[in-house]
Amino acid sequence: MTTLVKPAPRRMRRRAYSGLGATLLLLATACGGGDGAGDDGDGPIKVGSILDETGPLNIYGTAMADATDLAIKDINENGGVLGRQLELVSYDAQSDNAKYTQYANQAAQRDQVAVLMGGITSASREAIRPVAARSETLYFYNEQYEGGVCDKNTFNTGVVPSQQLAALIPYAVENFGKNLYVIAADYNYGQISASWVEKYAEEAGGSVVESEFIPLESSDFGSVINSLQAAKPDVVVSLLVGGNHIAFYRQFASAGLDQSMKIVSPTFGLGNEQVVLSDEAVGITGAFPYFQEIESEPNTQFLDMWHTEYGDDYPYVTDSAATVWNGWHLWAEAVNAAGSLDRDAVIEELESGVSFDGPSGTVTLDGPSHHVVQNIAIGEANGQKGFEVLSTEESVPPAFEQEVCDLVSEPDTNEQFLP
Amino acid sequence: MTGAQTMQRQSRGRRLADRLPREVAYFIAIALGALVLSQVIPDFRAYEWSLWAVYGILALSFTFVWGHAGIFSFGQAAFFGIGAYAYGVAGINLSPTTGETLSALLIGAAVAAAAAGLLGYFIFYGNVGDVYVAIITLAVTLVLLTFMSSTADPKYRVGDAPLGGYNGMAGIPPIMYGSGVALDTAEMLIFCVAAAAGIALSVRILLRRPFGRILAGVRENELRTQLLGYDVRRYKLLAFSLAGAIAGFAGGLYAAWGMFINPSVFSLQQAAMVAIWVLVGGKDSLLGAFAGVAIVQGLSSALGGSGGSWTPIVLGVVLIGVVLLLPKGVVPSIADAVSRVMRRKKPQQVPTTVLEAGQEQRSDIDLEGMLTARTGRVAAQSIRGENLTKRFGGVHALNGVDIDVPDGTVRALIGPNGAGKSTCFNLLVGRYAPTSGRVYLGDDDITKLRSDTRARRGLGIKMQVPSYYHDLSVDENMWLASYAAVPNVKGADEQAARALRWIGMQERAALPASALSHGEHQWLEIGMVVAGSPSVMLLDEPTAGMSRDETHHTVAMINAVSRYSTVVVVEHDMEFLRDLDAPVTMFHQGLVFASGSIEELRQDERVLDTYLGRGVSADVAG
Amino acid sequence: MQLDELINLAISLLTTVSILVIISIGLAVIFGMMGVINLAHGEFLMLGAFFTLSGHRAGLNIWVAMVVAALGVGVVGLVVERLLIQFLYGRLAATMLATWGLSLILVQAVVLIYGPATQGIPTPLGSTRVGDYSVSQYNMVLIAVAVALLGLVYVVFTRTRYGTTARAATQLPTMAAAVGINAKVTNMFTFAFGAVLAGAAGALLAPVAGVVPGMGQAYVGRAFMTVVVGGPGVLTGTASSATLLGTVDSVVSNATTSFLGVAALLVVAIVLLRVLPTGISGRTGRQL
Amino acid sequence: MSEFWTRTSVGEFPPMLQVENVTAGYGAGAVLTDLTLTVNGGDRVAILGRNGVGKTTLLRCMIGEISPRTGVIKLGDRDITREPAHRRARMGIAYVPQGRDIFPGLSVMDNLKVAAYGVRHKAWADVLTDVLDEFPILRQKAKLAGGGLSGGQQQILALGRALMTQPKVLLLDEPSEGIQPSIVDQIADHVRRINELRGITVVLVEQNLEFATNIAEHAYLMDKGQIVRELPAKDVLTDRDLQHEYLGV
Repeated sequence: MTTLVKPAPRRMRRRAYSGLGATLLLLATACGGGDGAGDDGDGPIKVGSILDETGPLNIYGTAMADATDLAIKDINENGGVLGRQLELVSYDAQSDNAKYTQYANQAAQRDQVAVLMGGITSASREAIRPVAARSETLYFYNEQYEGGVCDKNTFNTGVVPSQQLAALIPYAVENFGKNLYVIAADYNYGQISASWVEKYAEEAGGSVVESEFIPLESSDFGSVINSLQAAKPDVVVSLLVGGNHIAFYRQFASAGLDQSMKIVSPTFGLGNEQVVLSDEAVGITGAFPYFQEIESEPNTQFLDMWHTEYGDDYPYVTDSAATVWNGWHLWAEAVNAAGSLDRDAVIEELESGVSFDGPSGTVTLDGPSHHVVQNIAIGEANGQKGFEVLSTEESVPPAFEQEVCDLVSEPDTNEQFLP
Repeated sequence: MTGAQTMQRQSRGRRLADRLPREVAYFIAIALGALVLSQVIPDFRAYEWSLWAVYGILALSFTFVWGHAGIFSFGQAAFFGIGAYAYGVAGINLSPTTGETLSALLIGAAVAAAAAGLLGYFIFYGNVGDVYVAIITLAVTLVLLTFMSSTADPKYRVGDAPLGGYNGMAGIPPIMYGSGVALDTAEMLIFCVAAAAGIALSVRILLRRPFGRILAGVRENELRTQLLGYDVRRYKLLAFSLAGAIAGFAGGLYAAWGMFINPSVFSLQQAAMVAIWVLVGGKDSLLGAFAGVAIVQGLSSALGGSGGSWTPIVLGVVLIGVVLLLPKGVVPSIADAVSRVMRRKKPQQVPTTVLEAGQEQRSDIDLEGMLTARTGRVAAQSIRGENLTKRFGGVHALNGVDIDVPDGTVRALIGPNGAGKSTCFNLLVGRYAPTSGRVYLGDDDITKLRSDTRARRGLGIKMQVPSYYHDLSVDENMWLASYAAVPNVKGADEQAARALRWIGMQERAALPASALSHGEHQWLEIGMVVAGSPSVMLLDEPTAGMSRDETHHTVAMINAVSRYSTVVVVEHDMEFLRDLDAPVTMFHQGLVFASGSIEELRQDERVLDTYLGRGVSADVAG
Repeated sequence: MQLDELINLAISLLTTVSILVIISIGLAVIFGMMGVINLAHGEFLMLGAFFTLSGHRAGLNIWVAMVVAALGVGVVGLVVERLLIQFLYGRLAATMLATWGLSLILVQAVVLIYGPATQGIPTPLGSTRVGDYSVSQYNMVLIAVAVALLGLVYVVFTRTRYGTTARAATQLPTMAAAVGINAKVTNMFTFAFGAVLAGAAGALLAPVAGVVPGMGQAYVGRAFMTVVVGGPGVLTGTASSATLLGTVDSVVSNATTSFLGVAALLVVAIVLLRVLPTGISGRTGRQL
Repeated sequence: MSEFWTRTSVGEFPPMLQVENVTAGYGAGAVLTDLTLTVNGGDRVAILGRNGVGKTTLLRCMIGEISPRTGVIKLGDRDITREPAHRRARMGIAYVPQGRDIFPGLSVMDNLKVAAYGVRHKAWADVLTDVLDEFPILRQKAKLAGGGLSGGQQQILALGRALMTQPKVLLLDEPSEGIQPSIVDQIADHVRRINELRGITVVLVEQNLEFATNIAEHAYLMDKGQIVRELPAKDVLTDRDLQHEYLGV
């Protein structure tokens, strides 16, 4: 970068030049550090993570970032990958989607990370994907989402509706009643999930009486409460997202509706809603691969490690955190099995069905769809900042993704399939 | 080819040589620089700097609309976003068949310009106040955020392009020239830098053109510009739309750069970010826009990798620090400091005796040429007010005044404070609408015309409160007045030069008008009215603050002008009125109280009574 | 339509209007009295919610915690005015940018202190049955408080020494100085009073909304819309525009969906601004 | 110099308001150039001159609305050149501006009270009673908005408001402008009474000579930003040349 540092002109005749000089100097300084490290040799392997650690989305992002740090630490303590240590380069996208493009580029091109993980909302995933694809950097999206992404370069370890809602909705129809009322965040996740709810409700013999979409920034649910009282459904399916939407549960309880209808939700808990609401949340039912309360050896170890690292008063370890954990370990296993960091080799290994025994049970990559086969548990908020796990179904496949997406035979597919 | 034609050709060639190469040379230099740069820096840098160039264009649009047109628009981010979405929609739909996206880029700019034009129409033709311009543009930006975020349902699509709601629009094609092959990272940097340079240099040229100079006038003094005969609303709307087009172009480039766009471009953060860049870089300089982007983005990306949670705090502190401590912007402040060190400022020598300088040359000035420049002939018109009444709330400022000044005559208005003289002027010139009554210029009823239209019909005014362009040069003040009458650069230059000589200020042409003395301001304004080639001149207290000698000269100037134009003058100075020796109309309590020559009025005890106070005549007689 | 349904709808409508009044009255005071556009308004509101949370956790009675929180935000406002705003009067763009910088700092400071997660306070009071419907009693409190806040603003600006001097200083600053009014002091109190009102809004919303550092953003858009549509009249503007926008939002939301409700609100706001460029109270020229 | 002037300028009445070598103006131009003026305690003086000679600018300098570029302004022995406007009001300078500047949105009562609030008088209730006794009309109109009064009533209110600050000096800018003749007389009476009963120094800027001489005992003539003559007020009325020369008639 030294080419840019010109000797300052001896005489600056115009003010503009001095401004320009200052700018150039600054640019030159900015270029100083951190040129691409390359992935050869025995040094540490750079890996990248982009999450929202600040801004409104950090209600999800903080736990995911904690899980990322812990996963890297765990992998390194167990000998690293290919005998080399991992070096994490992490970026905070500040809940600003525009930053994802920028940081994905920095991570892929400047830091030349071996794998890039991150993104919380679907919007951030969509921002990362083209950048990762262009720079041929393998990408993992580790968060529950609306499903259907089919892209050779992307692996989705989060739970999808064909696992989560496929379990939750029939459970609700069977146990709580046939009339469902859907309240969804008004963006892609909510819209797409709402149509899944409709599908699974019909298959289970129930029906959706009404679907209502709430802007993400809205926290006034007055009209929703009214509509609910008029419609009198048996079950309210909440596909609400983010800090503002927590107001719904509170206004619901405050209007006394928790006496007459049940809430089921595939998102409740990801942002620690049950911790915040406590009493007002009792009985809200969700379905996730992971609840902190799951009793298994890997989970006990996982929680031990977590609490040693972050303290015993950590509010609750969310499903998102476990998903991030799984993502890193799946990748590490695949690299070790492939014996190389080469992207195509790693993809091939991942597609061969890598499997990992994580805190939520065994997680196996489904090669053609780039999604995971995993357990699904149903849990009910217990009013003590946690859930009671009611039942668990093992090895649930991502049925829809398997149906529409086959990247082994059609590697050039790159789209998001919708129901 | 005749000799004259050859000369014309040559002189045009020379003018071209004077003007073009500088910008063209800059452009070529910058583009070459980008070319070299793109070969030596790693791809991620090229990729990042492409974005800076794009953001720089966006910042530039704000510099233009705020720093040069004086409109504080929070909406540049909105037009940026609109351009980006339009590029996305057009690119997705068109590029499969055309194999290029340059047309989509232009469509992006055009759609953004149209959006800006529509919004600008509501704002500027609805006479929305300055504070509200900022809030409305901000509110519209936030409205678009909500709106675009709510298009998640797959049914919201334009052709093949789903809008995508909160997640945004994916699959946007990158820049392609026509072969269907996308630019690589290095080429993209060259393209973005060249586009930025092209736009910045074009704006630079535009600002030197009459449009840009008039914009400076609008920014400095809207009322004066209006009264010179420029339709201020139109210029503001044009500037606003142009800024929208520039922002929209940047938006299209942004979408092409990231191949992705989502509604966060409409967020408060993005809207404020634009202002921050410009604030840091300095709002007057075009280069500042790019410097601001480089500094802020450089800082932000340096912090973003490692600083983590402190980033917003650092940004906030920087922002507040700049606003409080370096209100001119970081780069201009540094540049100032540098230039202070580099060269000591010599106080400029100001010639002190304008009067004499003017006197010598005034005799051979083509006053007739100056005052016939607008229409090409002597065109003095009559001005007539019929039963003019004006109420402000409960106050009757004017109570049915009839005034008729025949063409080519001079009329003086006198009367105690609050008698309605200035209100009368304001009604004649169209600053206020009369409560009742009509105004005629020549034979035309102009009661309903806006003040700039009246000015274009030849009505010139010097108001009581000095109204000129403080921060523009004396020369530029005069030029703006001249161009309103002679709308071509050459003619206006000549007209301005004549007017400057006439008021004896050619020596001070380059000074900022604010550096003139009180009396000189009066002459400058009188000169500006004359340069506007009026058929009727209204002069409100033209000699306030002048010495005796200066007053005498002013009378001589007015008398000279009155051969070609009708003149109405409000003045209190008796000596002035005696010198002027024109018919006098006296106002009192919103009515015409008396008319006649100054000597007649001075003999009229009733006039003295009202002027000095009731009952004075008895004392005087006694 | 059944009577109980009607009553329920009416309460819902009044609640929406009341929330608009509550979130925008502080902004309206600062804008109407000082011409300052406070982009950190949302963050003042957020601080009010967090202070209430702290007070509640410290064992204060919830209502006491709310009052203390509002006053606490007032103190913050006072400090902000002294350190920042007082240097920027009359510089519209500068105040907007500086308050925006402030909002960045406040959000992140709260993240660092309280952590990023959504927190909450249980909604006090229970619900009342109206025929087939049950209505949250807290909504009734919100309606009452909105009216009370309007009343408070009226009393403060007409019956108190500060309020009278503040209005005088707004109407004719030079003349106010000539009768001995120190505009710096009244401005300081006006800003602090606006901050108290913003803090009160946050405190009141804390039990019904999620308390998160970014919560200000959710309200500030609608607050601005209300103030713009209302115009410079602090009371008449806020009350009329909140009623209009709230009614449109509530009626359309209840008849269709929340999205259309928001859309209708925006359309009405823009159409209204075309007709009345200085807002509803702009024509009457009233200050309160 | 007249007898009257020598009598009042010596000894028993010390200078109340002094303006020494003041140059001031707006922007780059100077409206007042090296102006000097002394007003003694208890005086009633008028400053006369054509439009635009700087009379109002002089008053604005005195109240602190604009600060002089050079020169000193003193109240009593105290240098107040750098004091902000509101502090000067609290020190005893009251101002009735041209156009009166009644706070339009405040009630008549609040217009009065606000002046007392401004100068922090604790016992303002007594002053209020006193002012309302002086101007009974204000008591009748107490609840009306200040902007709703007629011109003459507003002038009375402006006087009352000025008295609420319990001033030492009262500055009046064109109090007769736009007011009916009968009220003009009343106002002149009020101003004289204020001066005589309360000992408040009165400085009057006026174009209406008859009104000015009705109030003031002494006159200063202003031209081109300077005081050019001082003379007993009654002399102004009889001197036609002087009127033509300096007053523009």
